[in-house]
Amino acid sequence: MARVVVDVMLKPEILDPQGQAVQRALPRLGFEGIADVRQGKRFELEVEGPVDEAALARIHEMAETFLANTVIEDFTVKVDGEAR
Amino acid sequence: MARVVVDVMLKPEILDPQGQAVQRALPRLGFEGIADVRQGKRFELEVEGPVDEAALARIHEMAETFLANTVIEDFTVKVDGEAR
Amino acid sequence: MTLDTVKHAGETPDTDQPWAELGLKPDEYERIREILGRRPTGAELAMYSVMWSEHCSYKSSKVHLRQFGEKVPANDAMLVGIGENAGVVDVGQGYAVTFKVESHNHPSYIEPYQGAATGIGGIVRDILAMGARPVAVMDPLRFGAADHPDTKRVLPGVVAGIGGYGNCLGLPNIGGEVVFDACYQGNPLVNALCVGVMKHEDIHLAKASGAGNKVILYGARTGGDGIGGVSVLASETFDSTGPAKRPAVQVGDPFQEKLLIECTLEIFREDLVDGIQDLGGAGLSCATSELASAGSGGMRVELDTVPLRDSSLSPEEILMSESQERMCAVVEPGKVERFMEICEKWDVIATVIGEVTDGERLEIFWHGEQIVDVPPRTVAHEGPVYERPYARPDWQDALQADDANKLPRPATAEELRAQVLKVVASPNQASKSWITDQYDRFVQGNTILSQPEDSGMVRIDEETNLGVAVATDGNGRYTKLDPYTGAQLALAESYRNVAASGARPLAISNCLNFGSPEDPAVMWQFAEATRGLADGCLELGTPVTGGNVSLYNQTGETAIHPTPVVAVLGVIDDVERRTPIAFAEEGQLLYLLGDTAEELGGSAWSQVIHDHLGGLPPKVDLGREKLLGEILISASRDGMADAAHDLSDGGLIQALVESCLRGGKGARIVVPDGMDPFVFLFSESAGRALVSVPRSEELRFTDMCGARGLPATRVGVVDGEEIAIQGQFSIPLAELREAHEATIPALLV
Amino acid sequence: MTARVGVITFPGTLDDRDTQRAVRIAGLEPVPLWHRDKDLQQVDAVVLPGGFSYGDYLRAGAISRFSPVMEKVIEGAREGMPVLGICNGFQVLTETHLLPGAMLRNNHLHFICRDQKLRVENAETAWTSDYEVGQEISVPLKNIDGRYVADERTLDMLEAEGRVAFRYVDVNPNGSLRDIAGITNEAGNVVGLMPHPEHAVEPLVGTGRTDGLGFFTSILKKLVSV
Ligand SMILES: Nc1ncnc2c1ncn2[C@@H]1O[C@H](COP(=O)(O)OP(=O)(O)O)[C@@H](O)[C@H]1O
Ligand SMILES: [Mg+2]
Repeated sequence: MARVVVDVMLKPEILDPQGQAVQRALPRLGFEGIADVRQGKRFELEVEGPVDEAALARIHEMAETFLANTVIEDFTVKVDGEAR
Repeated sequence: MARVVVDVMLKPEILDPQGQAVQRALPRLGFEGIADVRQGKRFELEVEGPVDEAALARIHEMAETFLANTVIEDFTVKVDGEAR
Repeated sequence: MTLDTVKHAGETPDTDQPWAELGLKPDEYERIREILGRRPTGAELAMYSVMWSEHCSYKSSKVHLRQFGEKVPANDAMLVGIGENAGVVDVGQGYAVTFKVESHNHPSYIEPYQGAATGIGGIVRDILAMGARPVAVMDPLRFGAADHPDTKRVLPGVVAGIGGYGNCLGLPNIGGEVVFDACYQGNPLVNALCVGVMKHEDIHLAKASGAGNKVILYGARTGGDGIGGVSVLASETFDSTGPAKRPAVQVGDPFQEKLLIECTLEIFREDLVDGIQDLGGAGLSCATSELASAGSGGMRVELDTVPLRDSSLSPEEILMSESQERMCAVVEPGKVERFMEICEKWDVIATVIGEVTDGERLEIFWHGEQIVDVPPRTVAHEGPVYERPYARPDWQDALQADDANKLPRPATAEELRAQVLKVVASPNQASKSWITDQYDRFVQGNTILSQPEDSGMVRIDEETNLGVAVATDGNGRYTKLDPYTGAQLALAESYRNVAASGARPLAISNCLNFGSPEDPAVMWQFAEATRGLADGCLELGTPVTGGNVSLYNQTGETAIHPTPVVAVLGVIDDVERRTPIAFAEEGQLLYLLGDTAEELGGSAWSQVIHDHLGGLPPKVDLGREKLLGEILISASRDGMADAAHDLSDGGLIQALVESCLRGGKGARIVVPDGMDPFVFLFSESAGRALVSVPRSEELRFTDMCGARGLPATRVGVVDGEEIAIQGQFSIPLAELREAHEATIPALLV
Repeated sequence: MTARVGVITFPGTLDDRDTQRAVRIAGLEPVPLWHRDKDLQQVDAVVLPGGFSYGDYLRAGAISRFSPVMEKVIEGAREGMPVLGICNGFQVLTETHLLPGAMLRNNHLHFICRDQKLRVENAETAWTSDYEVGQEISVPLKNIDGRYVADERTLDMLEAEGRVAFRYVDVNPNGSLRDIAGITNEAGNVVGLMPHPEHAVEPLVGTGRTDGLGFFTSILKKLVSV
């Protein structure tokens, strides 16, 4: 079985309160030098059968219609090699 | 500025109801053949200055003490190349 | 691109401008040119276009809404009326209460979670801007057919968004509505209400005065989200292509808003602001022009000082951005330092962006050059006003002639029993606890009543037990059948709900959800409904203190049912005297107050059993509603009733089932002589309530009703583990509970 | 003279005023503490109230645990000062590792607000001595990250040492392992639980029960008798 990873991030122009909260906390914890933090979601999908173009196209569609709301989010799909 | 990505996933033995909910919904939406889904967090950090070993070590520490709760979560740190 | 300055605009009168894309009509653009004596700059055009949009200017509805100000009942409780961020009423003991209901319909369809969340955020800031601590929220909601696949997307997202935002702010959710109807399929209605409490002397207004006073923007940074949101999302139908090159949906940050609330309340406590305004639709355009317009003098703003989240924003975009969680305050120079300290304490970013001038213009500068020079009133308060044509639709007669009273009725007691179960299990009549359990109803520790009670009630003074109650109601089916009566029925029901809890109704807020005002049939519905509501308020003695209009709720040619949602606020001197809906005391007597006629038009029964909408809605008698209210309030105050539940959709049987399930006790019911059991159970005649009276109080109670001329019929007794309708059927509580509670979870999980 | 109980307000804390009220009703003196405070103003005990501190962003309680005031709380707790964490406060206590385990999203993924029945499993902590072991109480529960998890070894240890303080009865509202609603540290001075006793102290509001008052009367007795 292969693993496909879908990363979903808020579009750059959309407010990311979570990322901001993390970034604001960092200096207090003694971590300097991080100019920006964005927080998103990572989906790890275990795919049965071959991860061919057709499968990736389907996962792409799934990401577009379900995993992400493209009004506010961008996503990327990538094959992660063999699942552990 | 370079981007470093920290992925945080629940440990395999911890129940992930969010991933499960996604997986359960897939067949209803017409997506078959996904054996498992896990949902985690992705942090994109924009790092000022060089991403050398020292910087990565600091980010590793940040992930371990703050971005992840290692009682329940695993994490990985990787450099994502130049930030856009 | 060169900056479009005021000077440049004067020199280039013939430059083409995208006024049409921004939603302006040719004559509106002409009027702007007339006002300014030149073409507007890009920034001015942006401001006028958002402020003159339907959503901000009320240009189609204004002529009708005027009645709320003209037909004002004698009521000295009103401290601040229509026109401010929210109305304010005096509830005694030096307390003032402000409340308002608003819509966030279209954004919630596009992005259910964030759309609904920012709907709560927006109304809470309105209440805060009046000087009040927000103390509760409510959420009247309407979705498409319960079994439609898209409802599975929209409803859970909306509910999670309302909960996610409201829970995080620490505001108890004390009530609302959930209605399903295919007419809302592409146009769910997400209305949100907030109640706030303050002392009289804390009331604040949105006005800028005192030359030299500073204008401070505080809260979140301004980003590129929600630009064009106002004009595109709230005013136009979806298929029209708007100017939104940036996303028109905003993401809310409830944590930031919580800080904003606490920070603002601390600023009020130290009396540091002269005028204050929240930033909602139309962002800075709205806040600056409204503050300046309502005050004396002008205002000068340096736009470069606005803290940005995205440095690539143009000045036009900064003016239009609807980034959430921002407020604008006018502060005397001597108080600025302390103001800033408090903001710092709460980690809230605050920036002086300008000052009040002794001129008459709103002037905005960018990189040292002037890009806006306008009379603020022309932006904020003197927008276009339309007398849209309206006409009673030609189908109205046929609809009313399709009489629901003639529908086939159950032939046997067994069939009647089956229909009872079917109605109480139908999505609109079923328990909504799957939804309302996702809302915190306990936070702040003052919740006296919350869902599924008739009204939400909170204590506002711990020493004296003074409290307020709020209920919201609307019935699109009734209103479709007869808009004038439908609006009055919504008012009557909401009024009745407040009174049934033991509180004295004081004031009204409303949210008018309709289709396109460009359709004369819709405009007629709107005109009739506002007339009905205004007349009703006059008769009941409860002024309208504010509200909101949401138009263009339609898909193609098809509008939603006209859906005025009416919120009634009441006061109760001692919350210990509140009346819950639960029938909990075995042996108590059940009295039906009011008259039951054969009225099935628009009823739950006609919808569930026959999928039918036709005939006339129940008749309204507001004099009777008032009398009923007085009786319910007296019964509560003098301890004559232990429980009361108003009758509305679903009729007597629905109220009975809810009260029995809530109390965990059954009832034995006798059908009054000469009454048809079916009509008795399912008719939706208005002006009725079911009351549980202790035997020791029976005489006193019936004497009171008799003396005041309110029909009171003894219909049964609280008893046992089932609802038994004598001579007809009985249903065990367990079976009723299963039917009533299983429906919604089954639809959504 | 009665005892002084500090109630901490983090940015985003919601139930601080409610907790102060509960403390007052029990006859104690509430002392508001601010997250930036560097000392505890000589309070005798501390409550970390519910809410969404820092919006619960990242993880519930994750950011608050680094507040200046928490250093003093951790110090005090180690020296035996009674500390109670309610809901978000419990989450902060697990993030600081004053209590073991972690809190995760409810198994049904929804916020849940309900009147929750609990069984008292340990009536010897600083905050539970007014209850009896096996006693069932009802208090409001309201959270979205209320699922208690820990590894098997930790769970076994908690059980063996009697450190499960409260268990959910009838309904496990969030998938917490072994129905755990609240736990205590070894010494019994630090207690954390998800349900909200401070919302069950007056007959008039909320669910109309006063089952939660015992937390505050327990601490009153403890502090005033020493
Ligand atoms: N979306 C909601 N949010 C909060 N409370 C709700 C919601 N929907 C319904 N309720 C509550 O459920 C109860 C029953 O609602 P409903 O049947 O519409 O009341 P009524 O018919 O008496 O106006 C009321 O207490 C109402 O406030
Ligand atoms: Mg009611």
